[in-house]
Amino acid sequence: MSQPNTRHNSTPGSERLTAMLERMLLIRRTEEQLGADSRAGELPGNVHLCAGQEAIAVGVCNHLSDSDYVGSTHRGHGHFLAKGGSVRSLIAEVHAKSTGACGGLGGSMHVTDLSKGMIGANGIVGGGIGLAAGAALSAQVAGEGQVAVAFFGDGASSQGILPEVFNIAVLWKLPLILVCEYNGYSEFSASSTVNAGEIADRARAFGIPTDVIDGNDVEAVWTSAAIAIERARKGEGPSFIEAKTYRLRGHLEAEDGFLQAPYRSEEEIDQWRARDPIPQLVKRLTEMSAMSDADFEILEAKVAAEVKDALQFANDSEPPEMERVLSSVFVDQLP
Amino acid sequence: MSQPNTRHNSTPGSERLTAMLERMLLIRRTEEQLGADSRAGELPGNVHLCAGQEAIAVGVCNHLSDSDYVGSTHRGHGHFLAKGGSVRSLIAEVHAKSTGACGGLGGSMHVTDLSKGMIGANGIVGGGIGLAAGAALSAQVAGEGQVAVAFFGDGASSQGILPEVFNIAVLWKLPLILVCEYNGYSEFSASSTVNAGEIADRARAFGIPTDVIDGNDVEAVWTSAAIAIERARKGEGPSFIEAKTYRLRGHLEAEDGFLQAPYRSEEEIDQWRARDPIPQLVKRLTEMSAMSDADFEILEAKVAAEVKDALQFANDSEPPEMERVLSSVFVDQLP
Amino acid sequence: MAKMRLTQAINAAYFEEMERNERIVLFGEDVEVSMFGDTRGLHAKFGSNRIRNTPISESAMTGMAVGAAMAGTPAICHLMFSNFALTGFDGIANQAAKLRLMTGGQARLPVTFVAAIGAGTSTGAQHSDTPYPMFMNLGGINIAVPATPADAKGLMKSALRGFNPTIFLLPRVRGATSGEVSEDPDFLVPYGKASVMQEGSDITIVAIGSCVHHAIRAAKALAEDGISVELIDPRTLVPLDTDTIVASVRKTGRLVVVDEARDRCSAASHIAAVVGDEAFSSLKASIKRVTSPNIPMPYAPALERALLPDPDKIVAAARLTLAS
Amino acid sequence: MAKMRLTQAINAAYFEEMERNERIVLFGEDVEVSMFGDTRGLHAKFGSNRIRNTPISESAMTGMAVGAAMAGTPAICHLMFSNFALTGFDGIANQAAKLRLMTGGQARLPVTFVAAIGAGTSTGAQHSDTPYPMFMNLGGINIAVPATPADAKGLMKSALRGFNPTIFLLPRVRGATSGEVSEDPDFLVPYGKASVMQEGSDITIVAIGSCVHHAIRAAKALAEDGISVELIDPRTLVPLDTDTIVASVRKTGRLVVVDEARDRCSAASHIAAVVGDEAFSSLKASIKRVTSPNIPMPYAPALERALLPDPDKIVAAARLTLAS
Ligand SMILES: Cc1ncc(C[n+]2csc(CCOP(=O)(O)OP(=O)(O)O)c2C)c(N)n1
Ligand SMILES: Cc1ncc(C[n+]2csc(CCOP(=O)(O)OP(=O)(O)O)c2C)c(N)n1
Ligand SMILES: [Mg+2]
Ligand SMILES: [Mg+2]
Repeated sequence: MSQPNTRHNSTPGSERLTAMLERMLLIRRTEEQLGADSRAGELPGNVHLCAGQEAIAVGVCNHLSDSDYVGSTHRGHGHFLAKGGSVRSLIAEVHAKSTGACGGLGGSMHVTDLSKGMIGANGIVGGGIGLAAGAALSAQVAGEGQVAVAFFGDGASSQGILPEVFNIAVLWKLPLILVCEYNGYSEFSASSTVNAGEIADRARAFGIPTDVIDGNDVEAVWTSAAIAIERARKGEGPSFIEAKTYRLRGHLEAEDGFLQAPYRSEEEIDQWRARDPIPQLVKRLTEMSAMSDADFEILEAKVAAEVKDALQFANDSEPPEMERVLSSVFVDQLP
Repeated sequence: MSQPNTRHNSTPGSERLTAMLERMLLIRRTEEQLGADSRAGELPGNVHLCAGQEAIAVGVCNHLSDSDYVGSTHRGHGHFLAKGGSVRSLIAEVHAKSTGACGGLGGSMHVTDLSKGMIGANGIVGGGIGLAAGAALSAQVAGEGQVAVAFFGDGASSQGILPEVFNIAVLWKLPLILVCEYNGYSEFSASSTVNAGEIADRARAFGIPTDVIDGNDVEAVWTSAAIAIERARKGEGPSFIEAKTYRLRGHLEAEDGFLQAPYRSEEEIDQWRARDPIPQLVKRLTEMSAMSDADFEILEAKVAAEVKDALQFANDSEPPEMERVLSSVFVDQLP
Repeated sequence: MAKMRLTQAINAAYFEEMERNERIVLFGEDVEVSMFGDTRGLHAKFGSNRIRNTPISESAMTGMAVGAAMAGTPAICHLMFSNFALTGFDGIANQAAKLRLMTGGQARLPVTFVAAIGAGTSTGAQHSDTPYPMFMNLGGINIAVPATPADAKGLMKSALRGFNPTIFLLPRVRGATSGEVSEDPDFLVPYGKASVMQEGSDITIVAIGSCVHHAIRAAKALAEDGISVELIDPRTLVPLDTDTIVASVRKTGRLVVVDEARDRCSAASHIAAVVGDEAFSSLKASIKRVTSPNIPMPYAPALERALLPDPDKIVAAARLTLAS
Repeated sequence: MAKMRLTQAINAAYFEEMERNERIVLFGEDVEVSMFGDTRGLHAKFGSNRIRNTPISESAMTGMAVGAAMAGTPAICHLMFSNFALTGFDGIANQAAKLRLMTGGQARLPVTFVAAIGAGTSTGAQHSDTPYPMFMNLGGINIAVPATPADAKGLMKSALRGFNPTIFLLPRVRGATSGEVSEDPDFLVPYGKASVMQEGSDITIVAIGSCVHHAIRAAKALAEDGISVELIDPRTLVPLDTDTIVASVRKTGRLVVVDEARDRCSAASHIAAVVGDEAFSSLKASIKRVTSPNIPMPYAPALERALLPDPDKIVAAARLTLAS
């Protein structure tokens, strides 16, 4: 059908890997903070954490600059930070503060930083796919080699907008990279119960170059993304990456409040814990002699300080004023 | 990926072929009448004719009984008649008469006869796919071996609801036959400009048994449908048939009123005229010595009389009363 | 009678009606787990043929529910949050609301779409809408917005016994409201019959869904000042029992309509328009609407609270009306 | 000034603005052929990069238009018939209308959705809707419903120069209306400013879209009886210039609102509610709505005609109002 990605020769190298580790760790620790805040009842809304899936966001976004676009999901903290959004603005946003990325008007499901090309987390499953495809169209018309990435889940893959976008992206050769974060679940349903066949085959049917990879291996993600993004920048059209992964936390932090029974076995979770992308990457860097225990401790401390600072920043910030709401509906016009 | 249909051994046989010829002819002549009425300004709305595509509707519906379901398109006259709807009720409907299939409230794009399992033409491209899938669900729950057929165009294949239904139909093993009437055009756009890849591949990606056939050959349609319908009745799930065909008329009869230039070459139309399913079938029957010129003339005369009668019936009928409108919105309740 | 929460009442209605009519099916995303609790236990009882988790495919879900209904299988299509009804809107707006008319009355459409409405828990703009005004404008589709467990049960049971397409909306923040509910298996609440929750003579307050509870508190506050409130909950917005409302306003001469929907083309606007026309000569003051402003809902809780109707706003509107 | 039809005026607006701003793109099903004529000639002039036929994929189309706009590319998304906007509603209802607020004001959304509205040519229930009330209730999205070629051009040009999401609705049966249109490249019509088409003192008639033409004829008929009509076309429904309408009713004391949308939660209802509140003490009679009934549109032409607003119904409503 379509040609599979031929493995890219270039690999990220230890310096880049270390930088990616830092970003992944930043995502993890930030979300741990938010998870704790959520359980402590300190957050107004729900949070969907991406713990365990950080390698995908970071491995892909490492290739992007601020002028490239990322469309995200309800589980968007990782994409936000990977795309260069600041921890302060993320934590402040989820804490509903005026200094948050969206001034406290969006919340966890809507974290956005247009100055970084992060066009937003989205509360509608599948919503970000259409937006990212539109950003790819914009990039194509602008003609400056920008690309757009759509992150979406395996559950989202059953939304009709995805094949609609497959079709248009091929017809128009859009600079679009479609990244399916296959974490095996759509809310509380195992993917196999809501997805027939292989998702990658659906992309292949439209003639989209497709790669199915280990999403917990940041090098694999980085290399696959390198090929796809290069293709997009050269005007050769869309690519599809299916990254197998797992979310180590619940669908949302509040789920224990309404679940009658667990939907995942402890065994399964343990298996995936053993494949946590962060320790895996640390191990790899250690093997490469690019990181010592001491180095890692320094990194951890740096990240911890950053998160602590951001939390302090959020706590010190004011909630948004009504003024802000009214001026955030229309440009130069009252609602 | 998925197993292609293995060719069915059984063939329709000359008696059945003759019956199918009669139905095809009835569709053709009925639509010719409606086309003429449209051009003469005698119809209130637009008509989309299926001339050239009759073999698909007839070849598929020949296997169905009144308790099976058919969901159709904006181009639904053929499906309506093939499913056993009466010419009188069709012509009266399109002429907006109270005796029409829908009492003159639906019109050409909505011809429906639930007593025949024809759940309706549909003005929303893709709309009939969801409805037919729902009918298949109903059939499955009823457990009496009914099946549902969704007819839709190549243009409709780019609607997201189709892959959504592919997925659900496989997961639930619905008794659903998805029939793509690939006539090469979506309105005025050549299919290749609005469809990437092969449509059948999209169904295959979900694991749906798929058959790509000559839709102008009623025997081929009949045989392919036999296999698919048997599979559905046995509880083995959905099938996909892509029937290549061509519409010999415009997208809608009124199109010359707004087209600035032709979108199909005369040559192309001529080529397909030479493959008109009706003369092809006549030829086949003649070769089988199952039909003489005289037989055909008798058939033509019979069909002509039926159309004439139906037109007379429509002309003699009254337009609907407002009463009917108000009682046709809710059951036992005012709007 | 049994005391139960609104979601439990809906759950009881599902159980009773699915037992009564073996053809009814229910499907939706994760209805087995049941995030809201209304579908809890159904799968264990009725099995995988009648209770089905679906993929995230709202377009197919709404279309299929309608198709199943047309083919004689009453279908409950659970859409979780009402915003997702907009994601799969074709099956509701272009099919369910129109098919009976388009088929000249042939189609019976025993299909019930269920979804939660309302803001108040900082779920952000895409999970907080109250879109019944949009549904009301469709024509051809019934709309239930129960405020009490009893009405929830009775309205759901009526929907499941009828042959009309229905959108059944569950006021989210009131999902935990408790109340007495009949256990009579034939306890039904009719569509198009408003509930006069309290009779009164000075002013009529019409409130919808969760706003009914705000209005009850407002009525209490007003009563302390000797103001007698007639409180009406329409319960169904299609059909809308304007007769009861108009008759009440003919008596009181004053009306406040409370509706969590955005103001523009809201249910409140429509009720005000109808009453303003039909009870014009009885009106002693202008009709006031207590609604949400014409903007998407922000996340920050203080802002969200400030934008939504509440008892104080109702009291203020009532006083304004009574002052003129 | 040049005399042109409404669709030609929109066409001229596209040409002028796409020349002026090289970033604007336009896409939709068969926009090259242009069934309505409004996009005619654009492809020849602006080429395949900026003018694109799309597959039949309304969900992707609306979503992509919003995404393109967010990324800085003003997008015109042509949806043909407004019912198809409901097929691809998520991009409009859950994205376009909400993204600016959800992003805390970051997003500029120069996206214009174009679609035809209205019945009257027997296209049946799924091609005849006038769904602007649903769009009005969304909050966060502008709505233009021009009645004249000049307004069509000016409103389209304003939409294409602005940064707000807009739904631009083309009254179908009035696509062929002719009128004088400015050729000034900077001729713009503002959003939120109603057009007082005729001043008068006895009664105010507010009419929307194609109903403006019915109202003009009704006003003429009433003038023959010495009745002086003030005729107002809001032109945009979001923002809605209620000030102009309220001021007029304060003067005339009487109001008829004419709106082809279904009555329940219509624009007419909303305007009636606002005026009934804000101009209460000036009202000499109840506000009448001339709208379509709450049902899908039937095919048979005589029925369709009977259900739609027309000059006679407006005259009758006006007389009723004037009699009380
Ligand atoms: C249109 C829509 N339907 C349903 C939901 C409810 N919902 C939120 S997340 C989710 C599951 C998404 O699964 P997947 O795409 O695999 O992402 P994951 O949560 O696994 O990251 C669902 C059904 C929604 N937000 N939007
Ligand atoms: C949702 C929706 N979008 C657009 C249209 C307008 N439209 C009517 S028919 C058609 C083309 C359909 O092409 P295809 O599915 O191939 O069927 P064919 O006309 O070739 O039989 C389009 C775009 C519609 N009716 N519904
Ligand atoms: Mg998942
Ligand atoms: Mg076609």
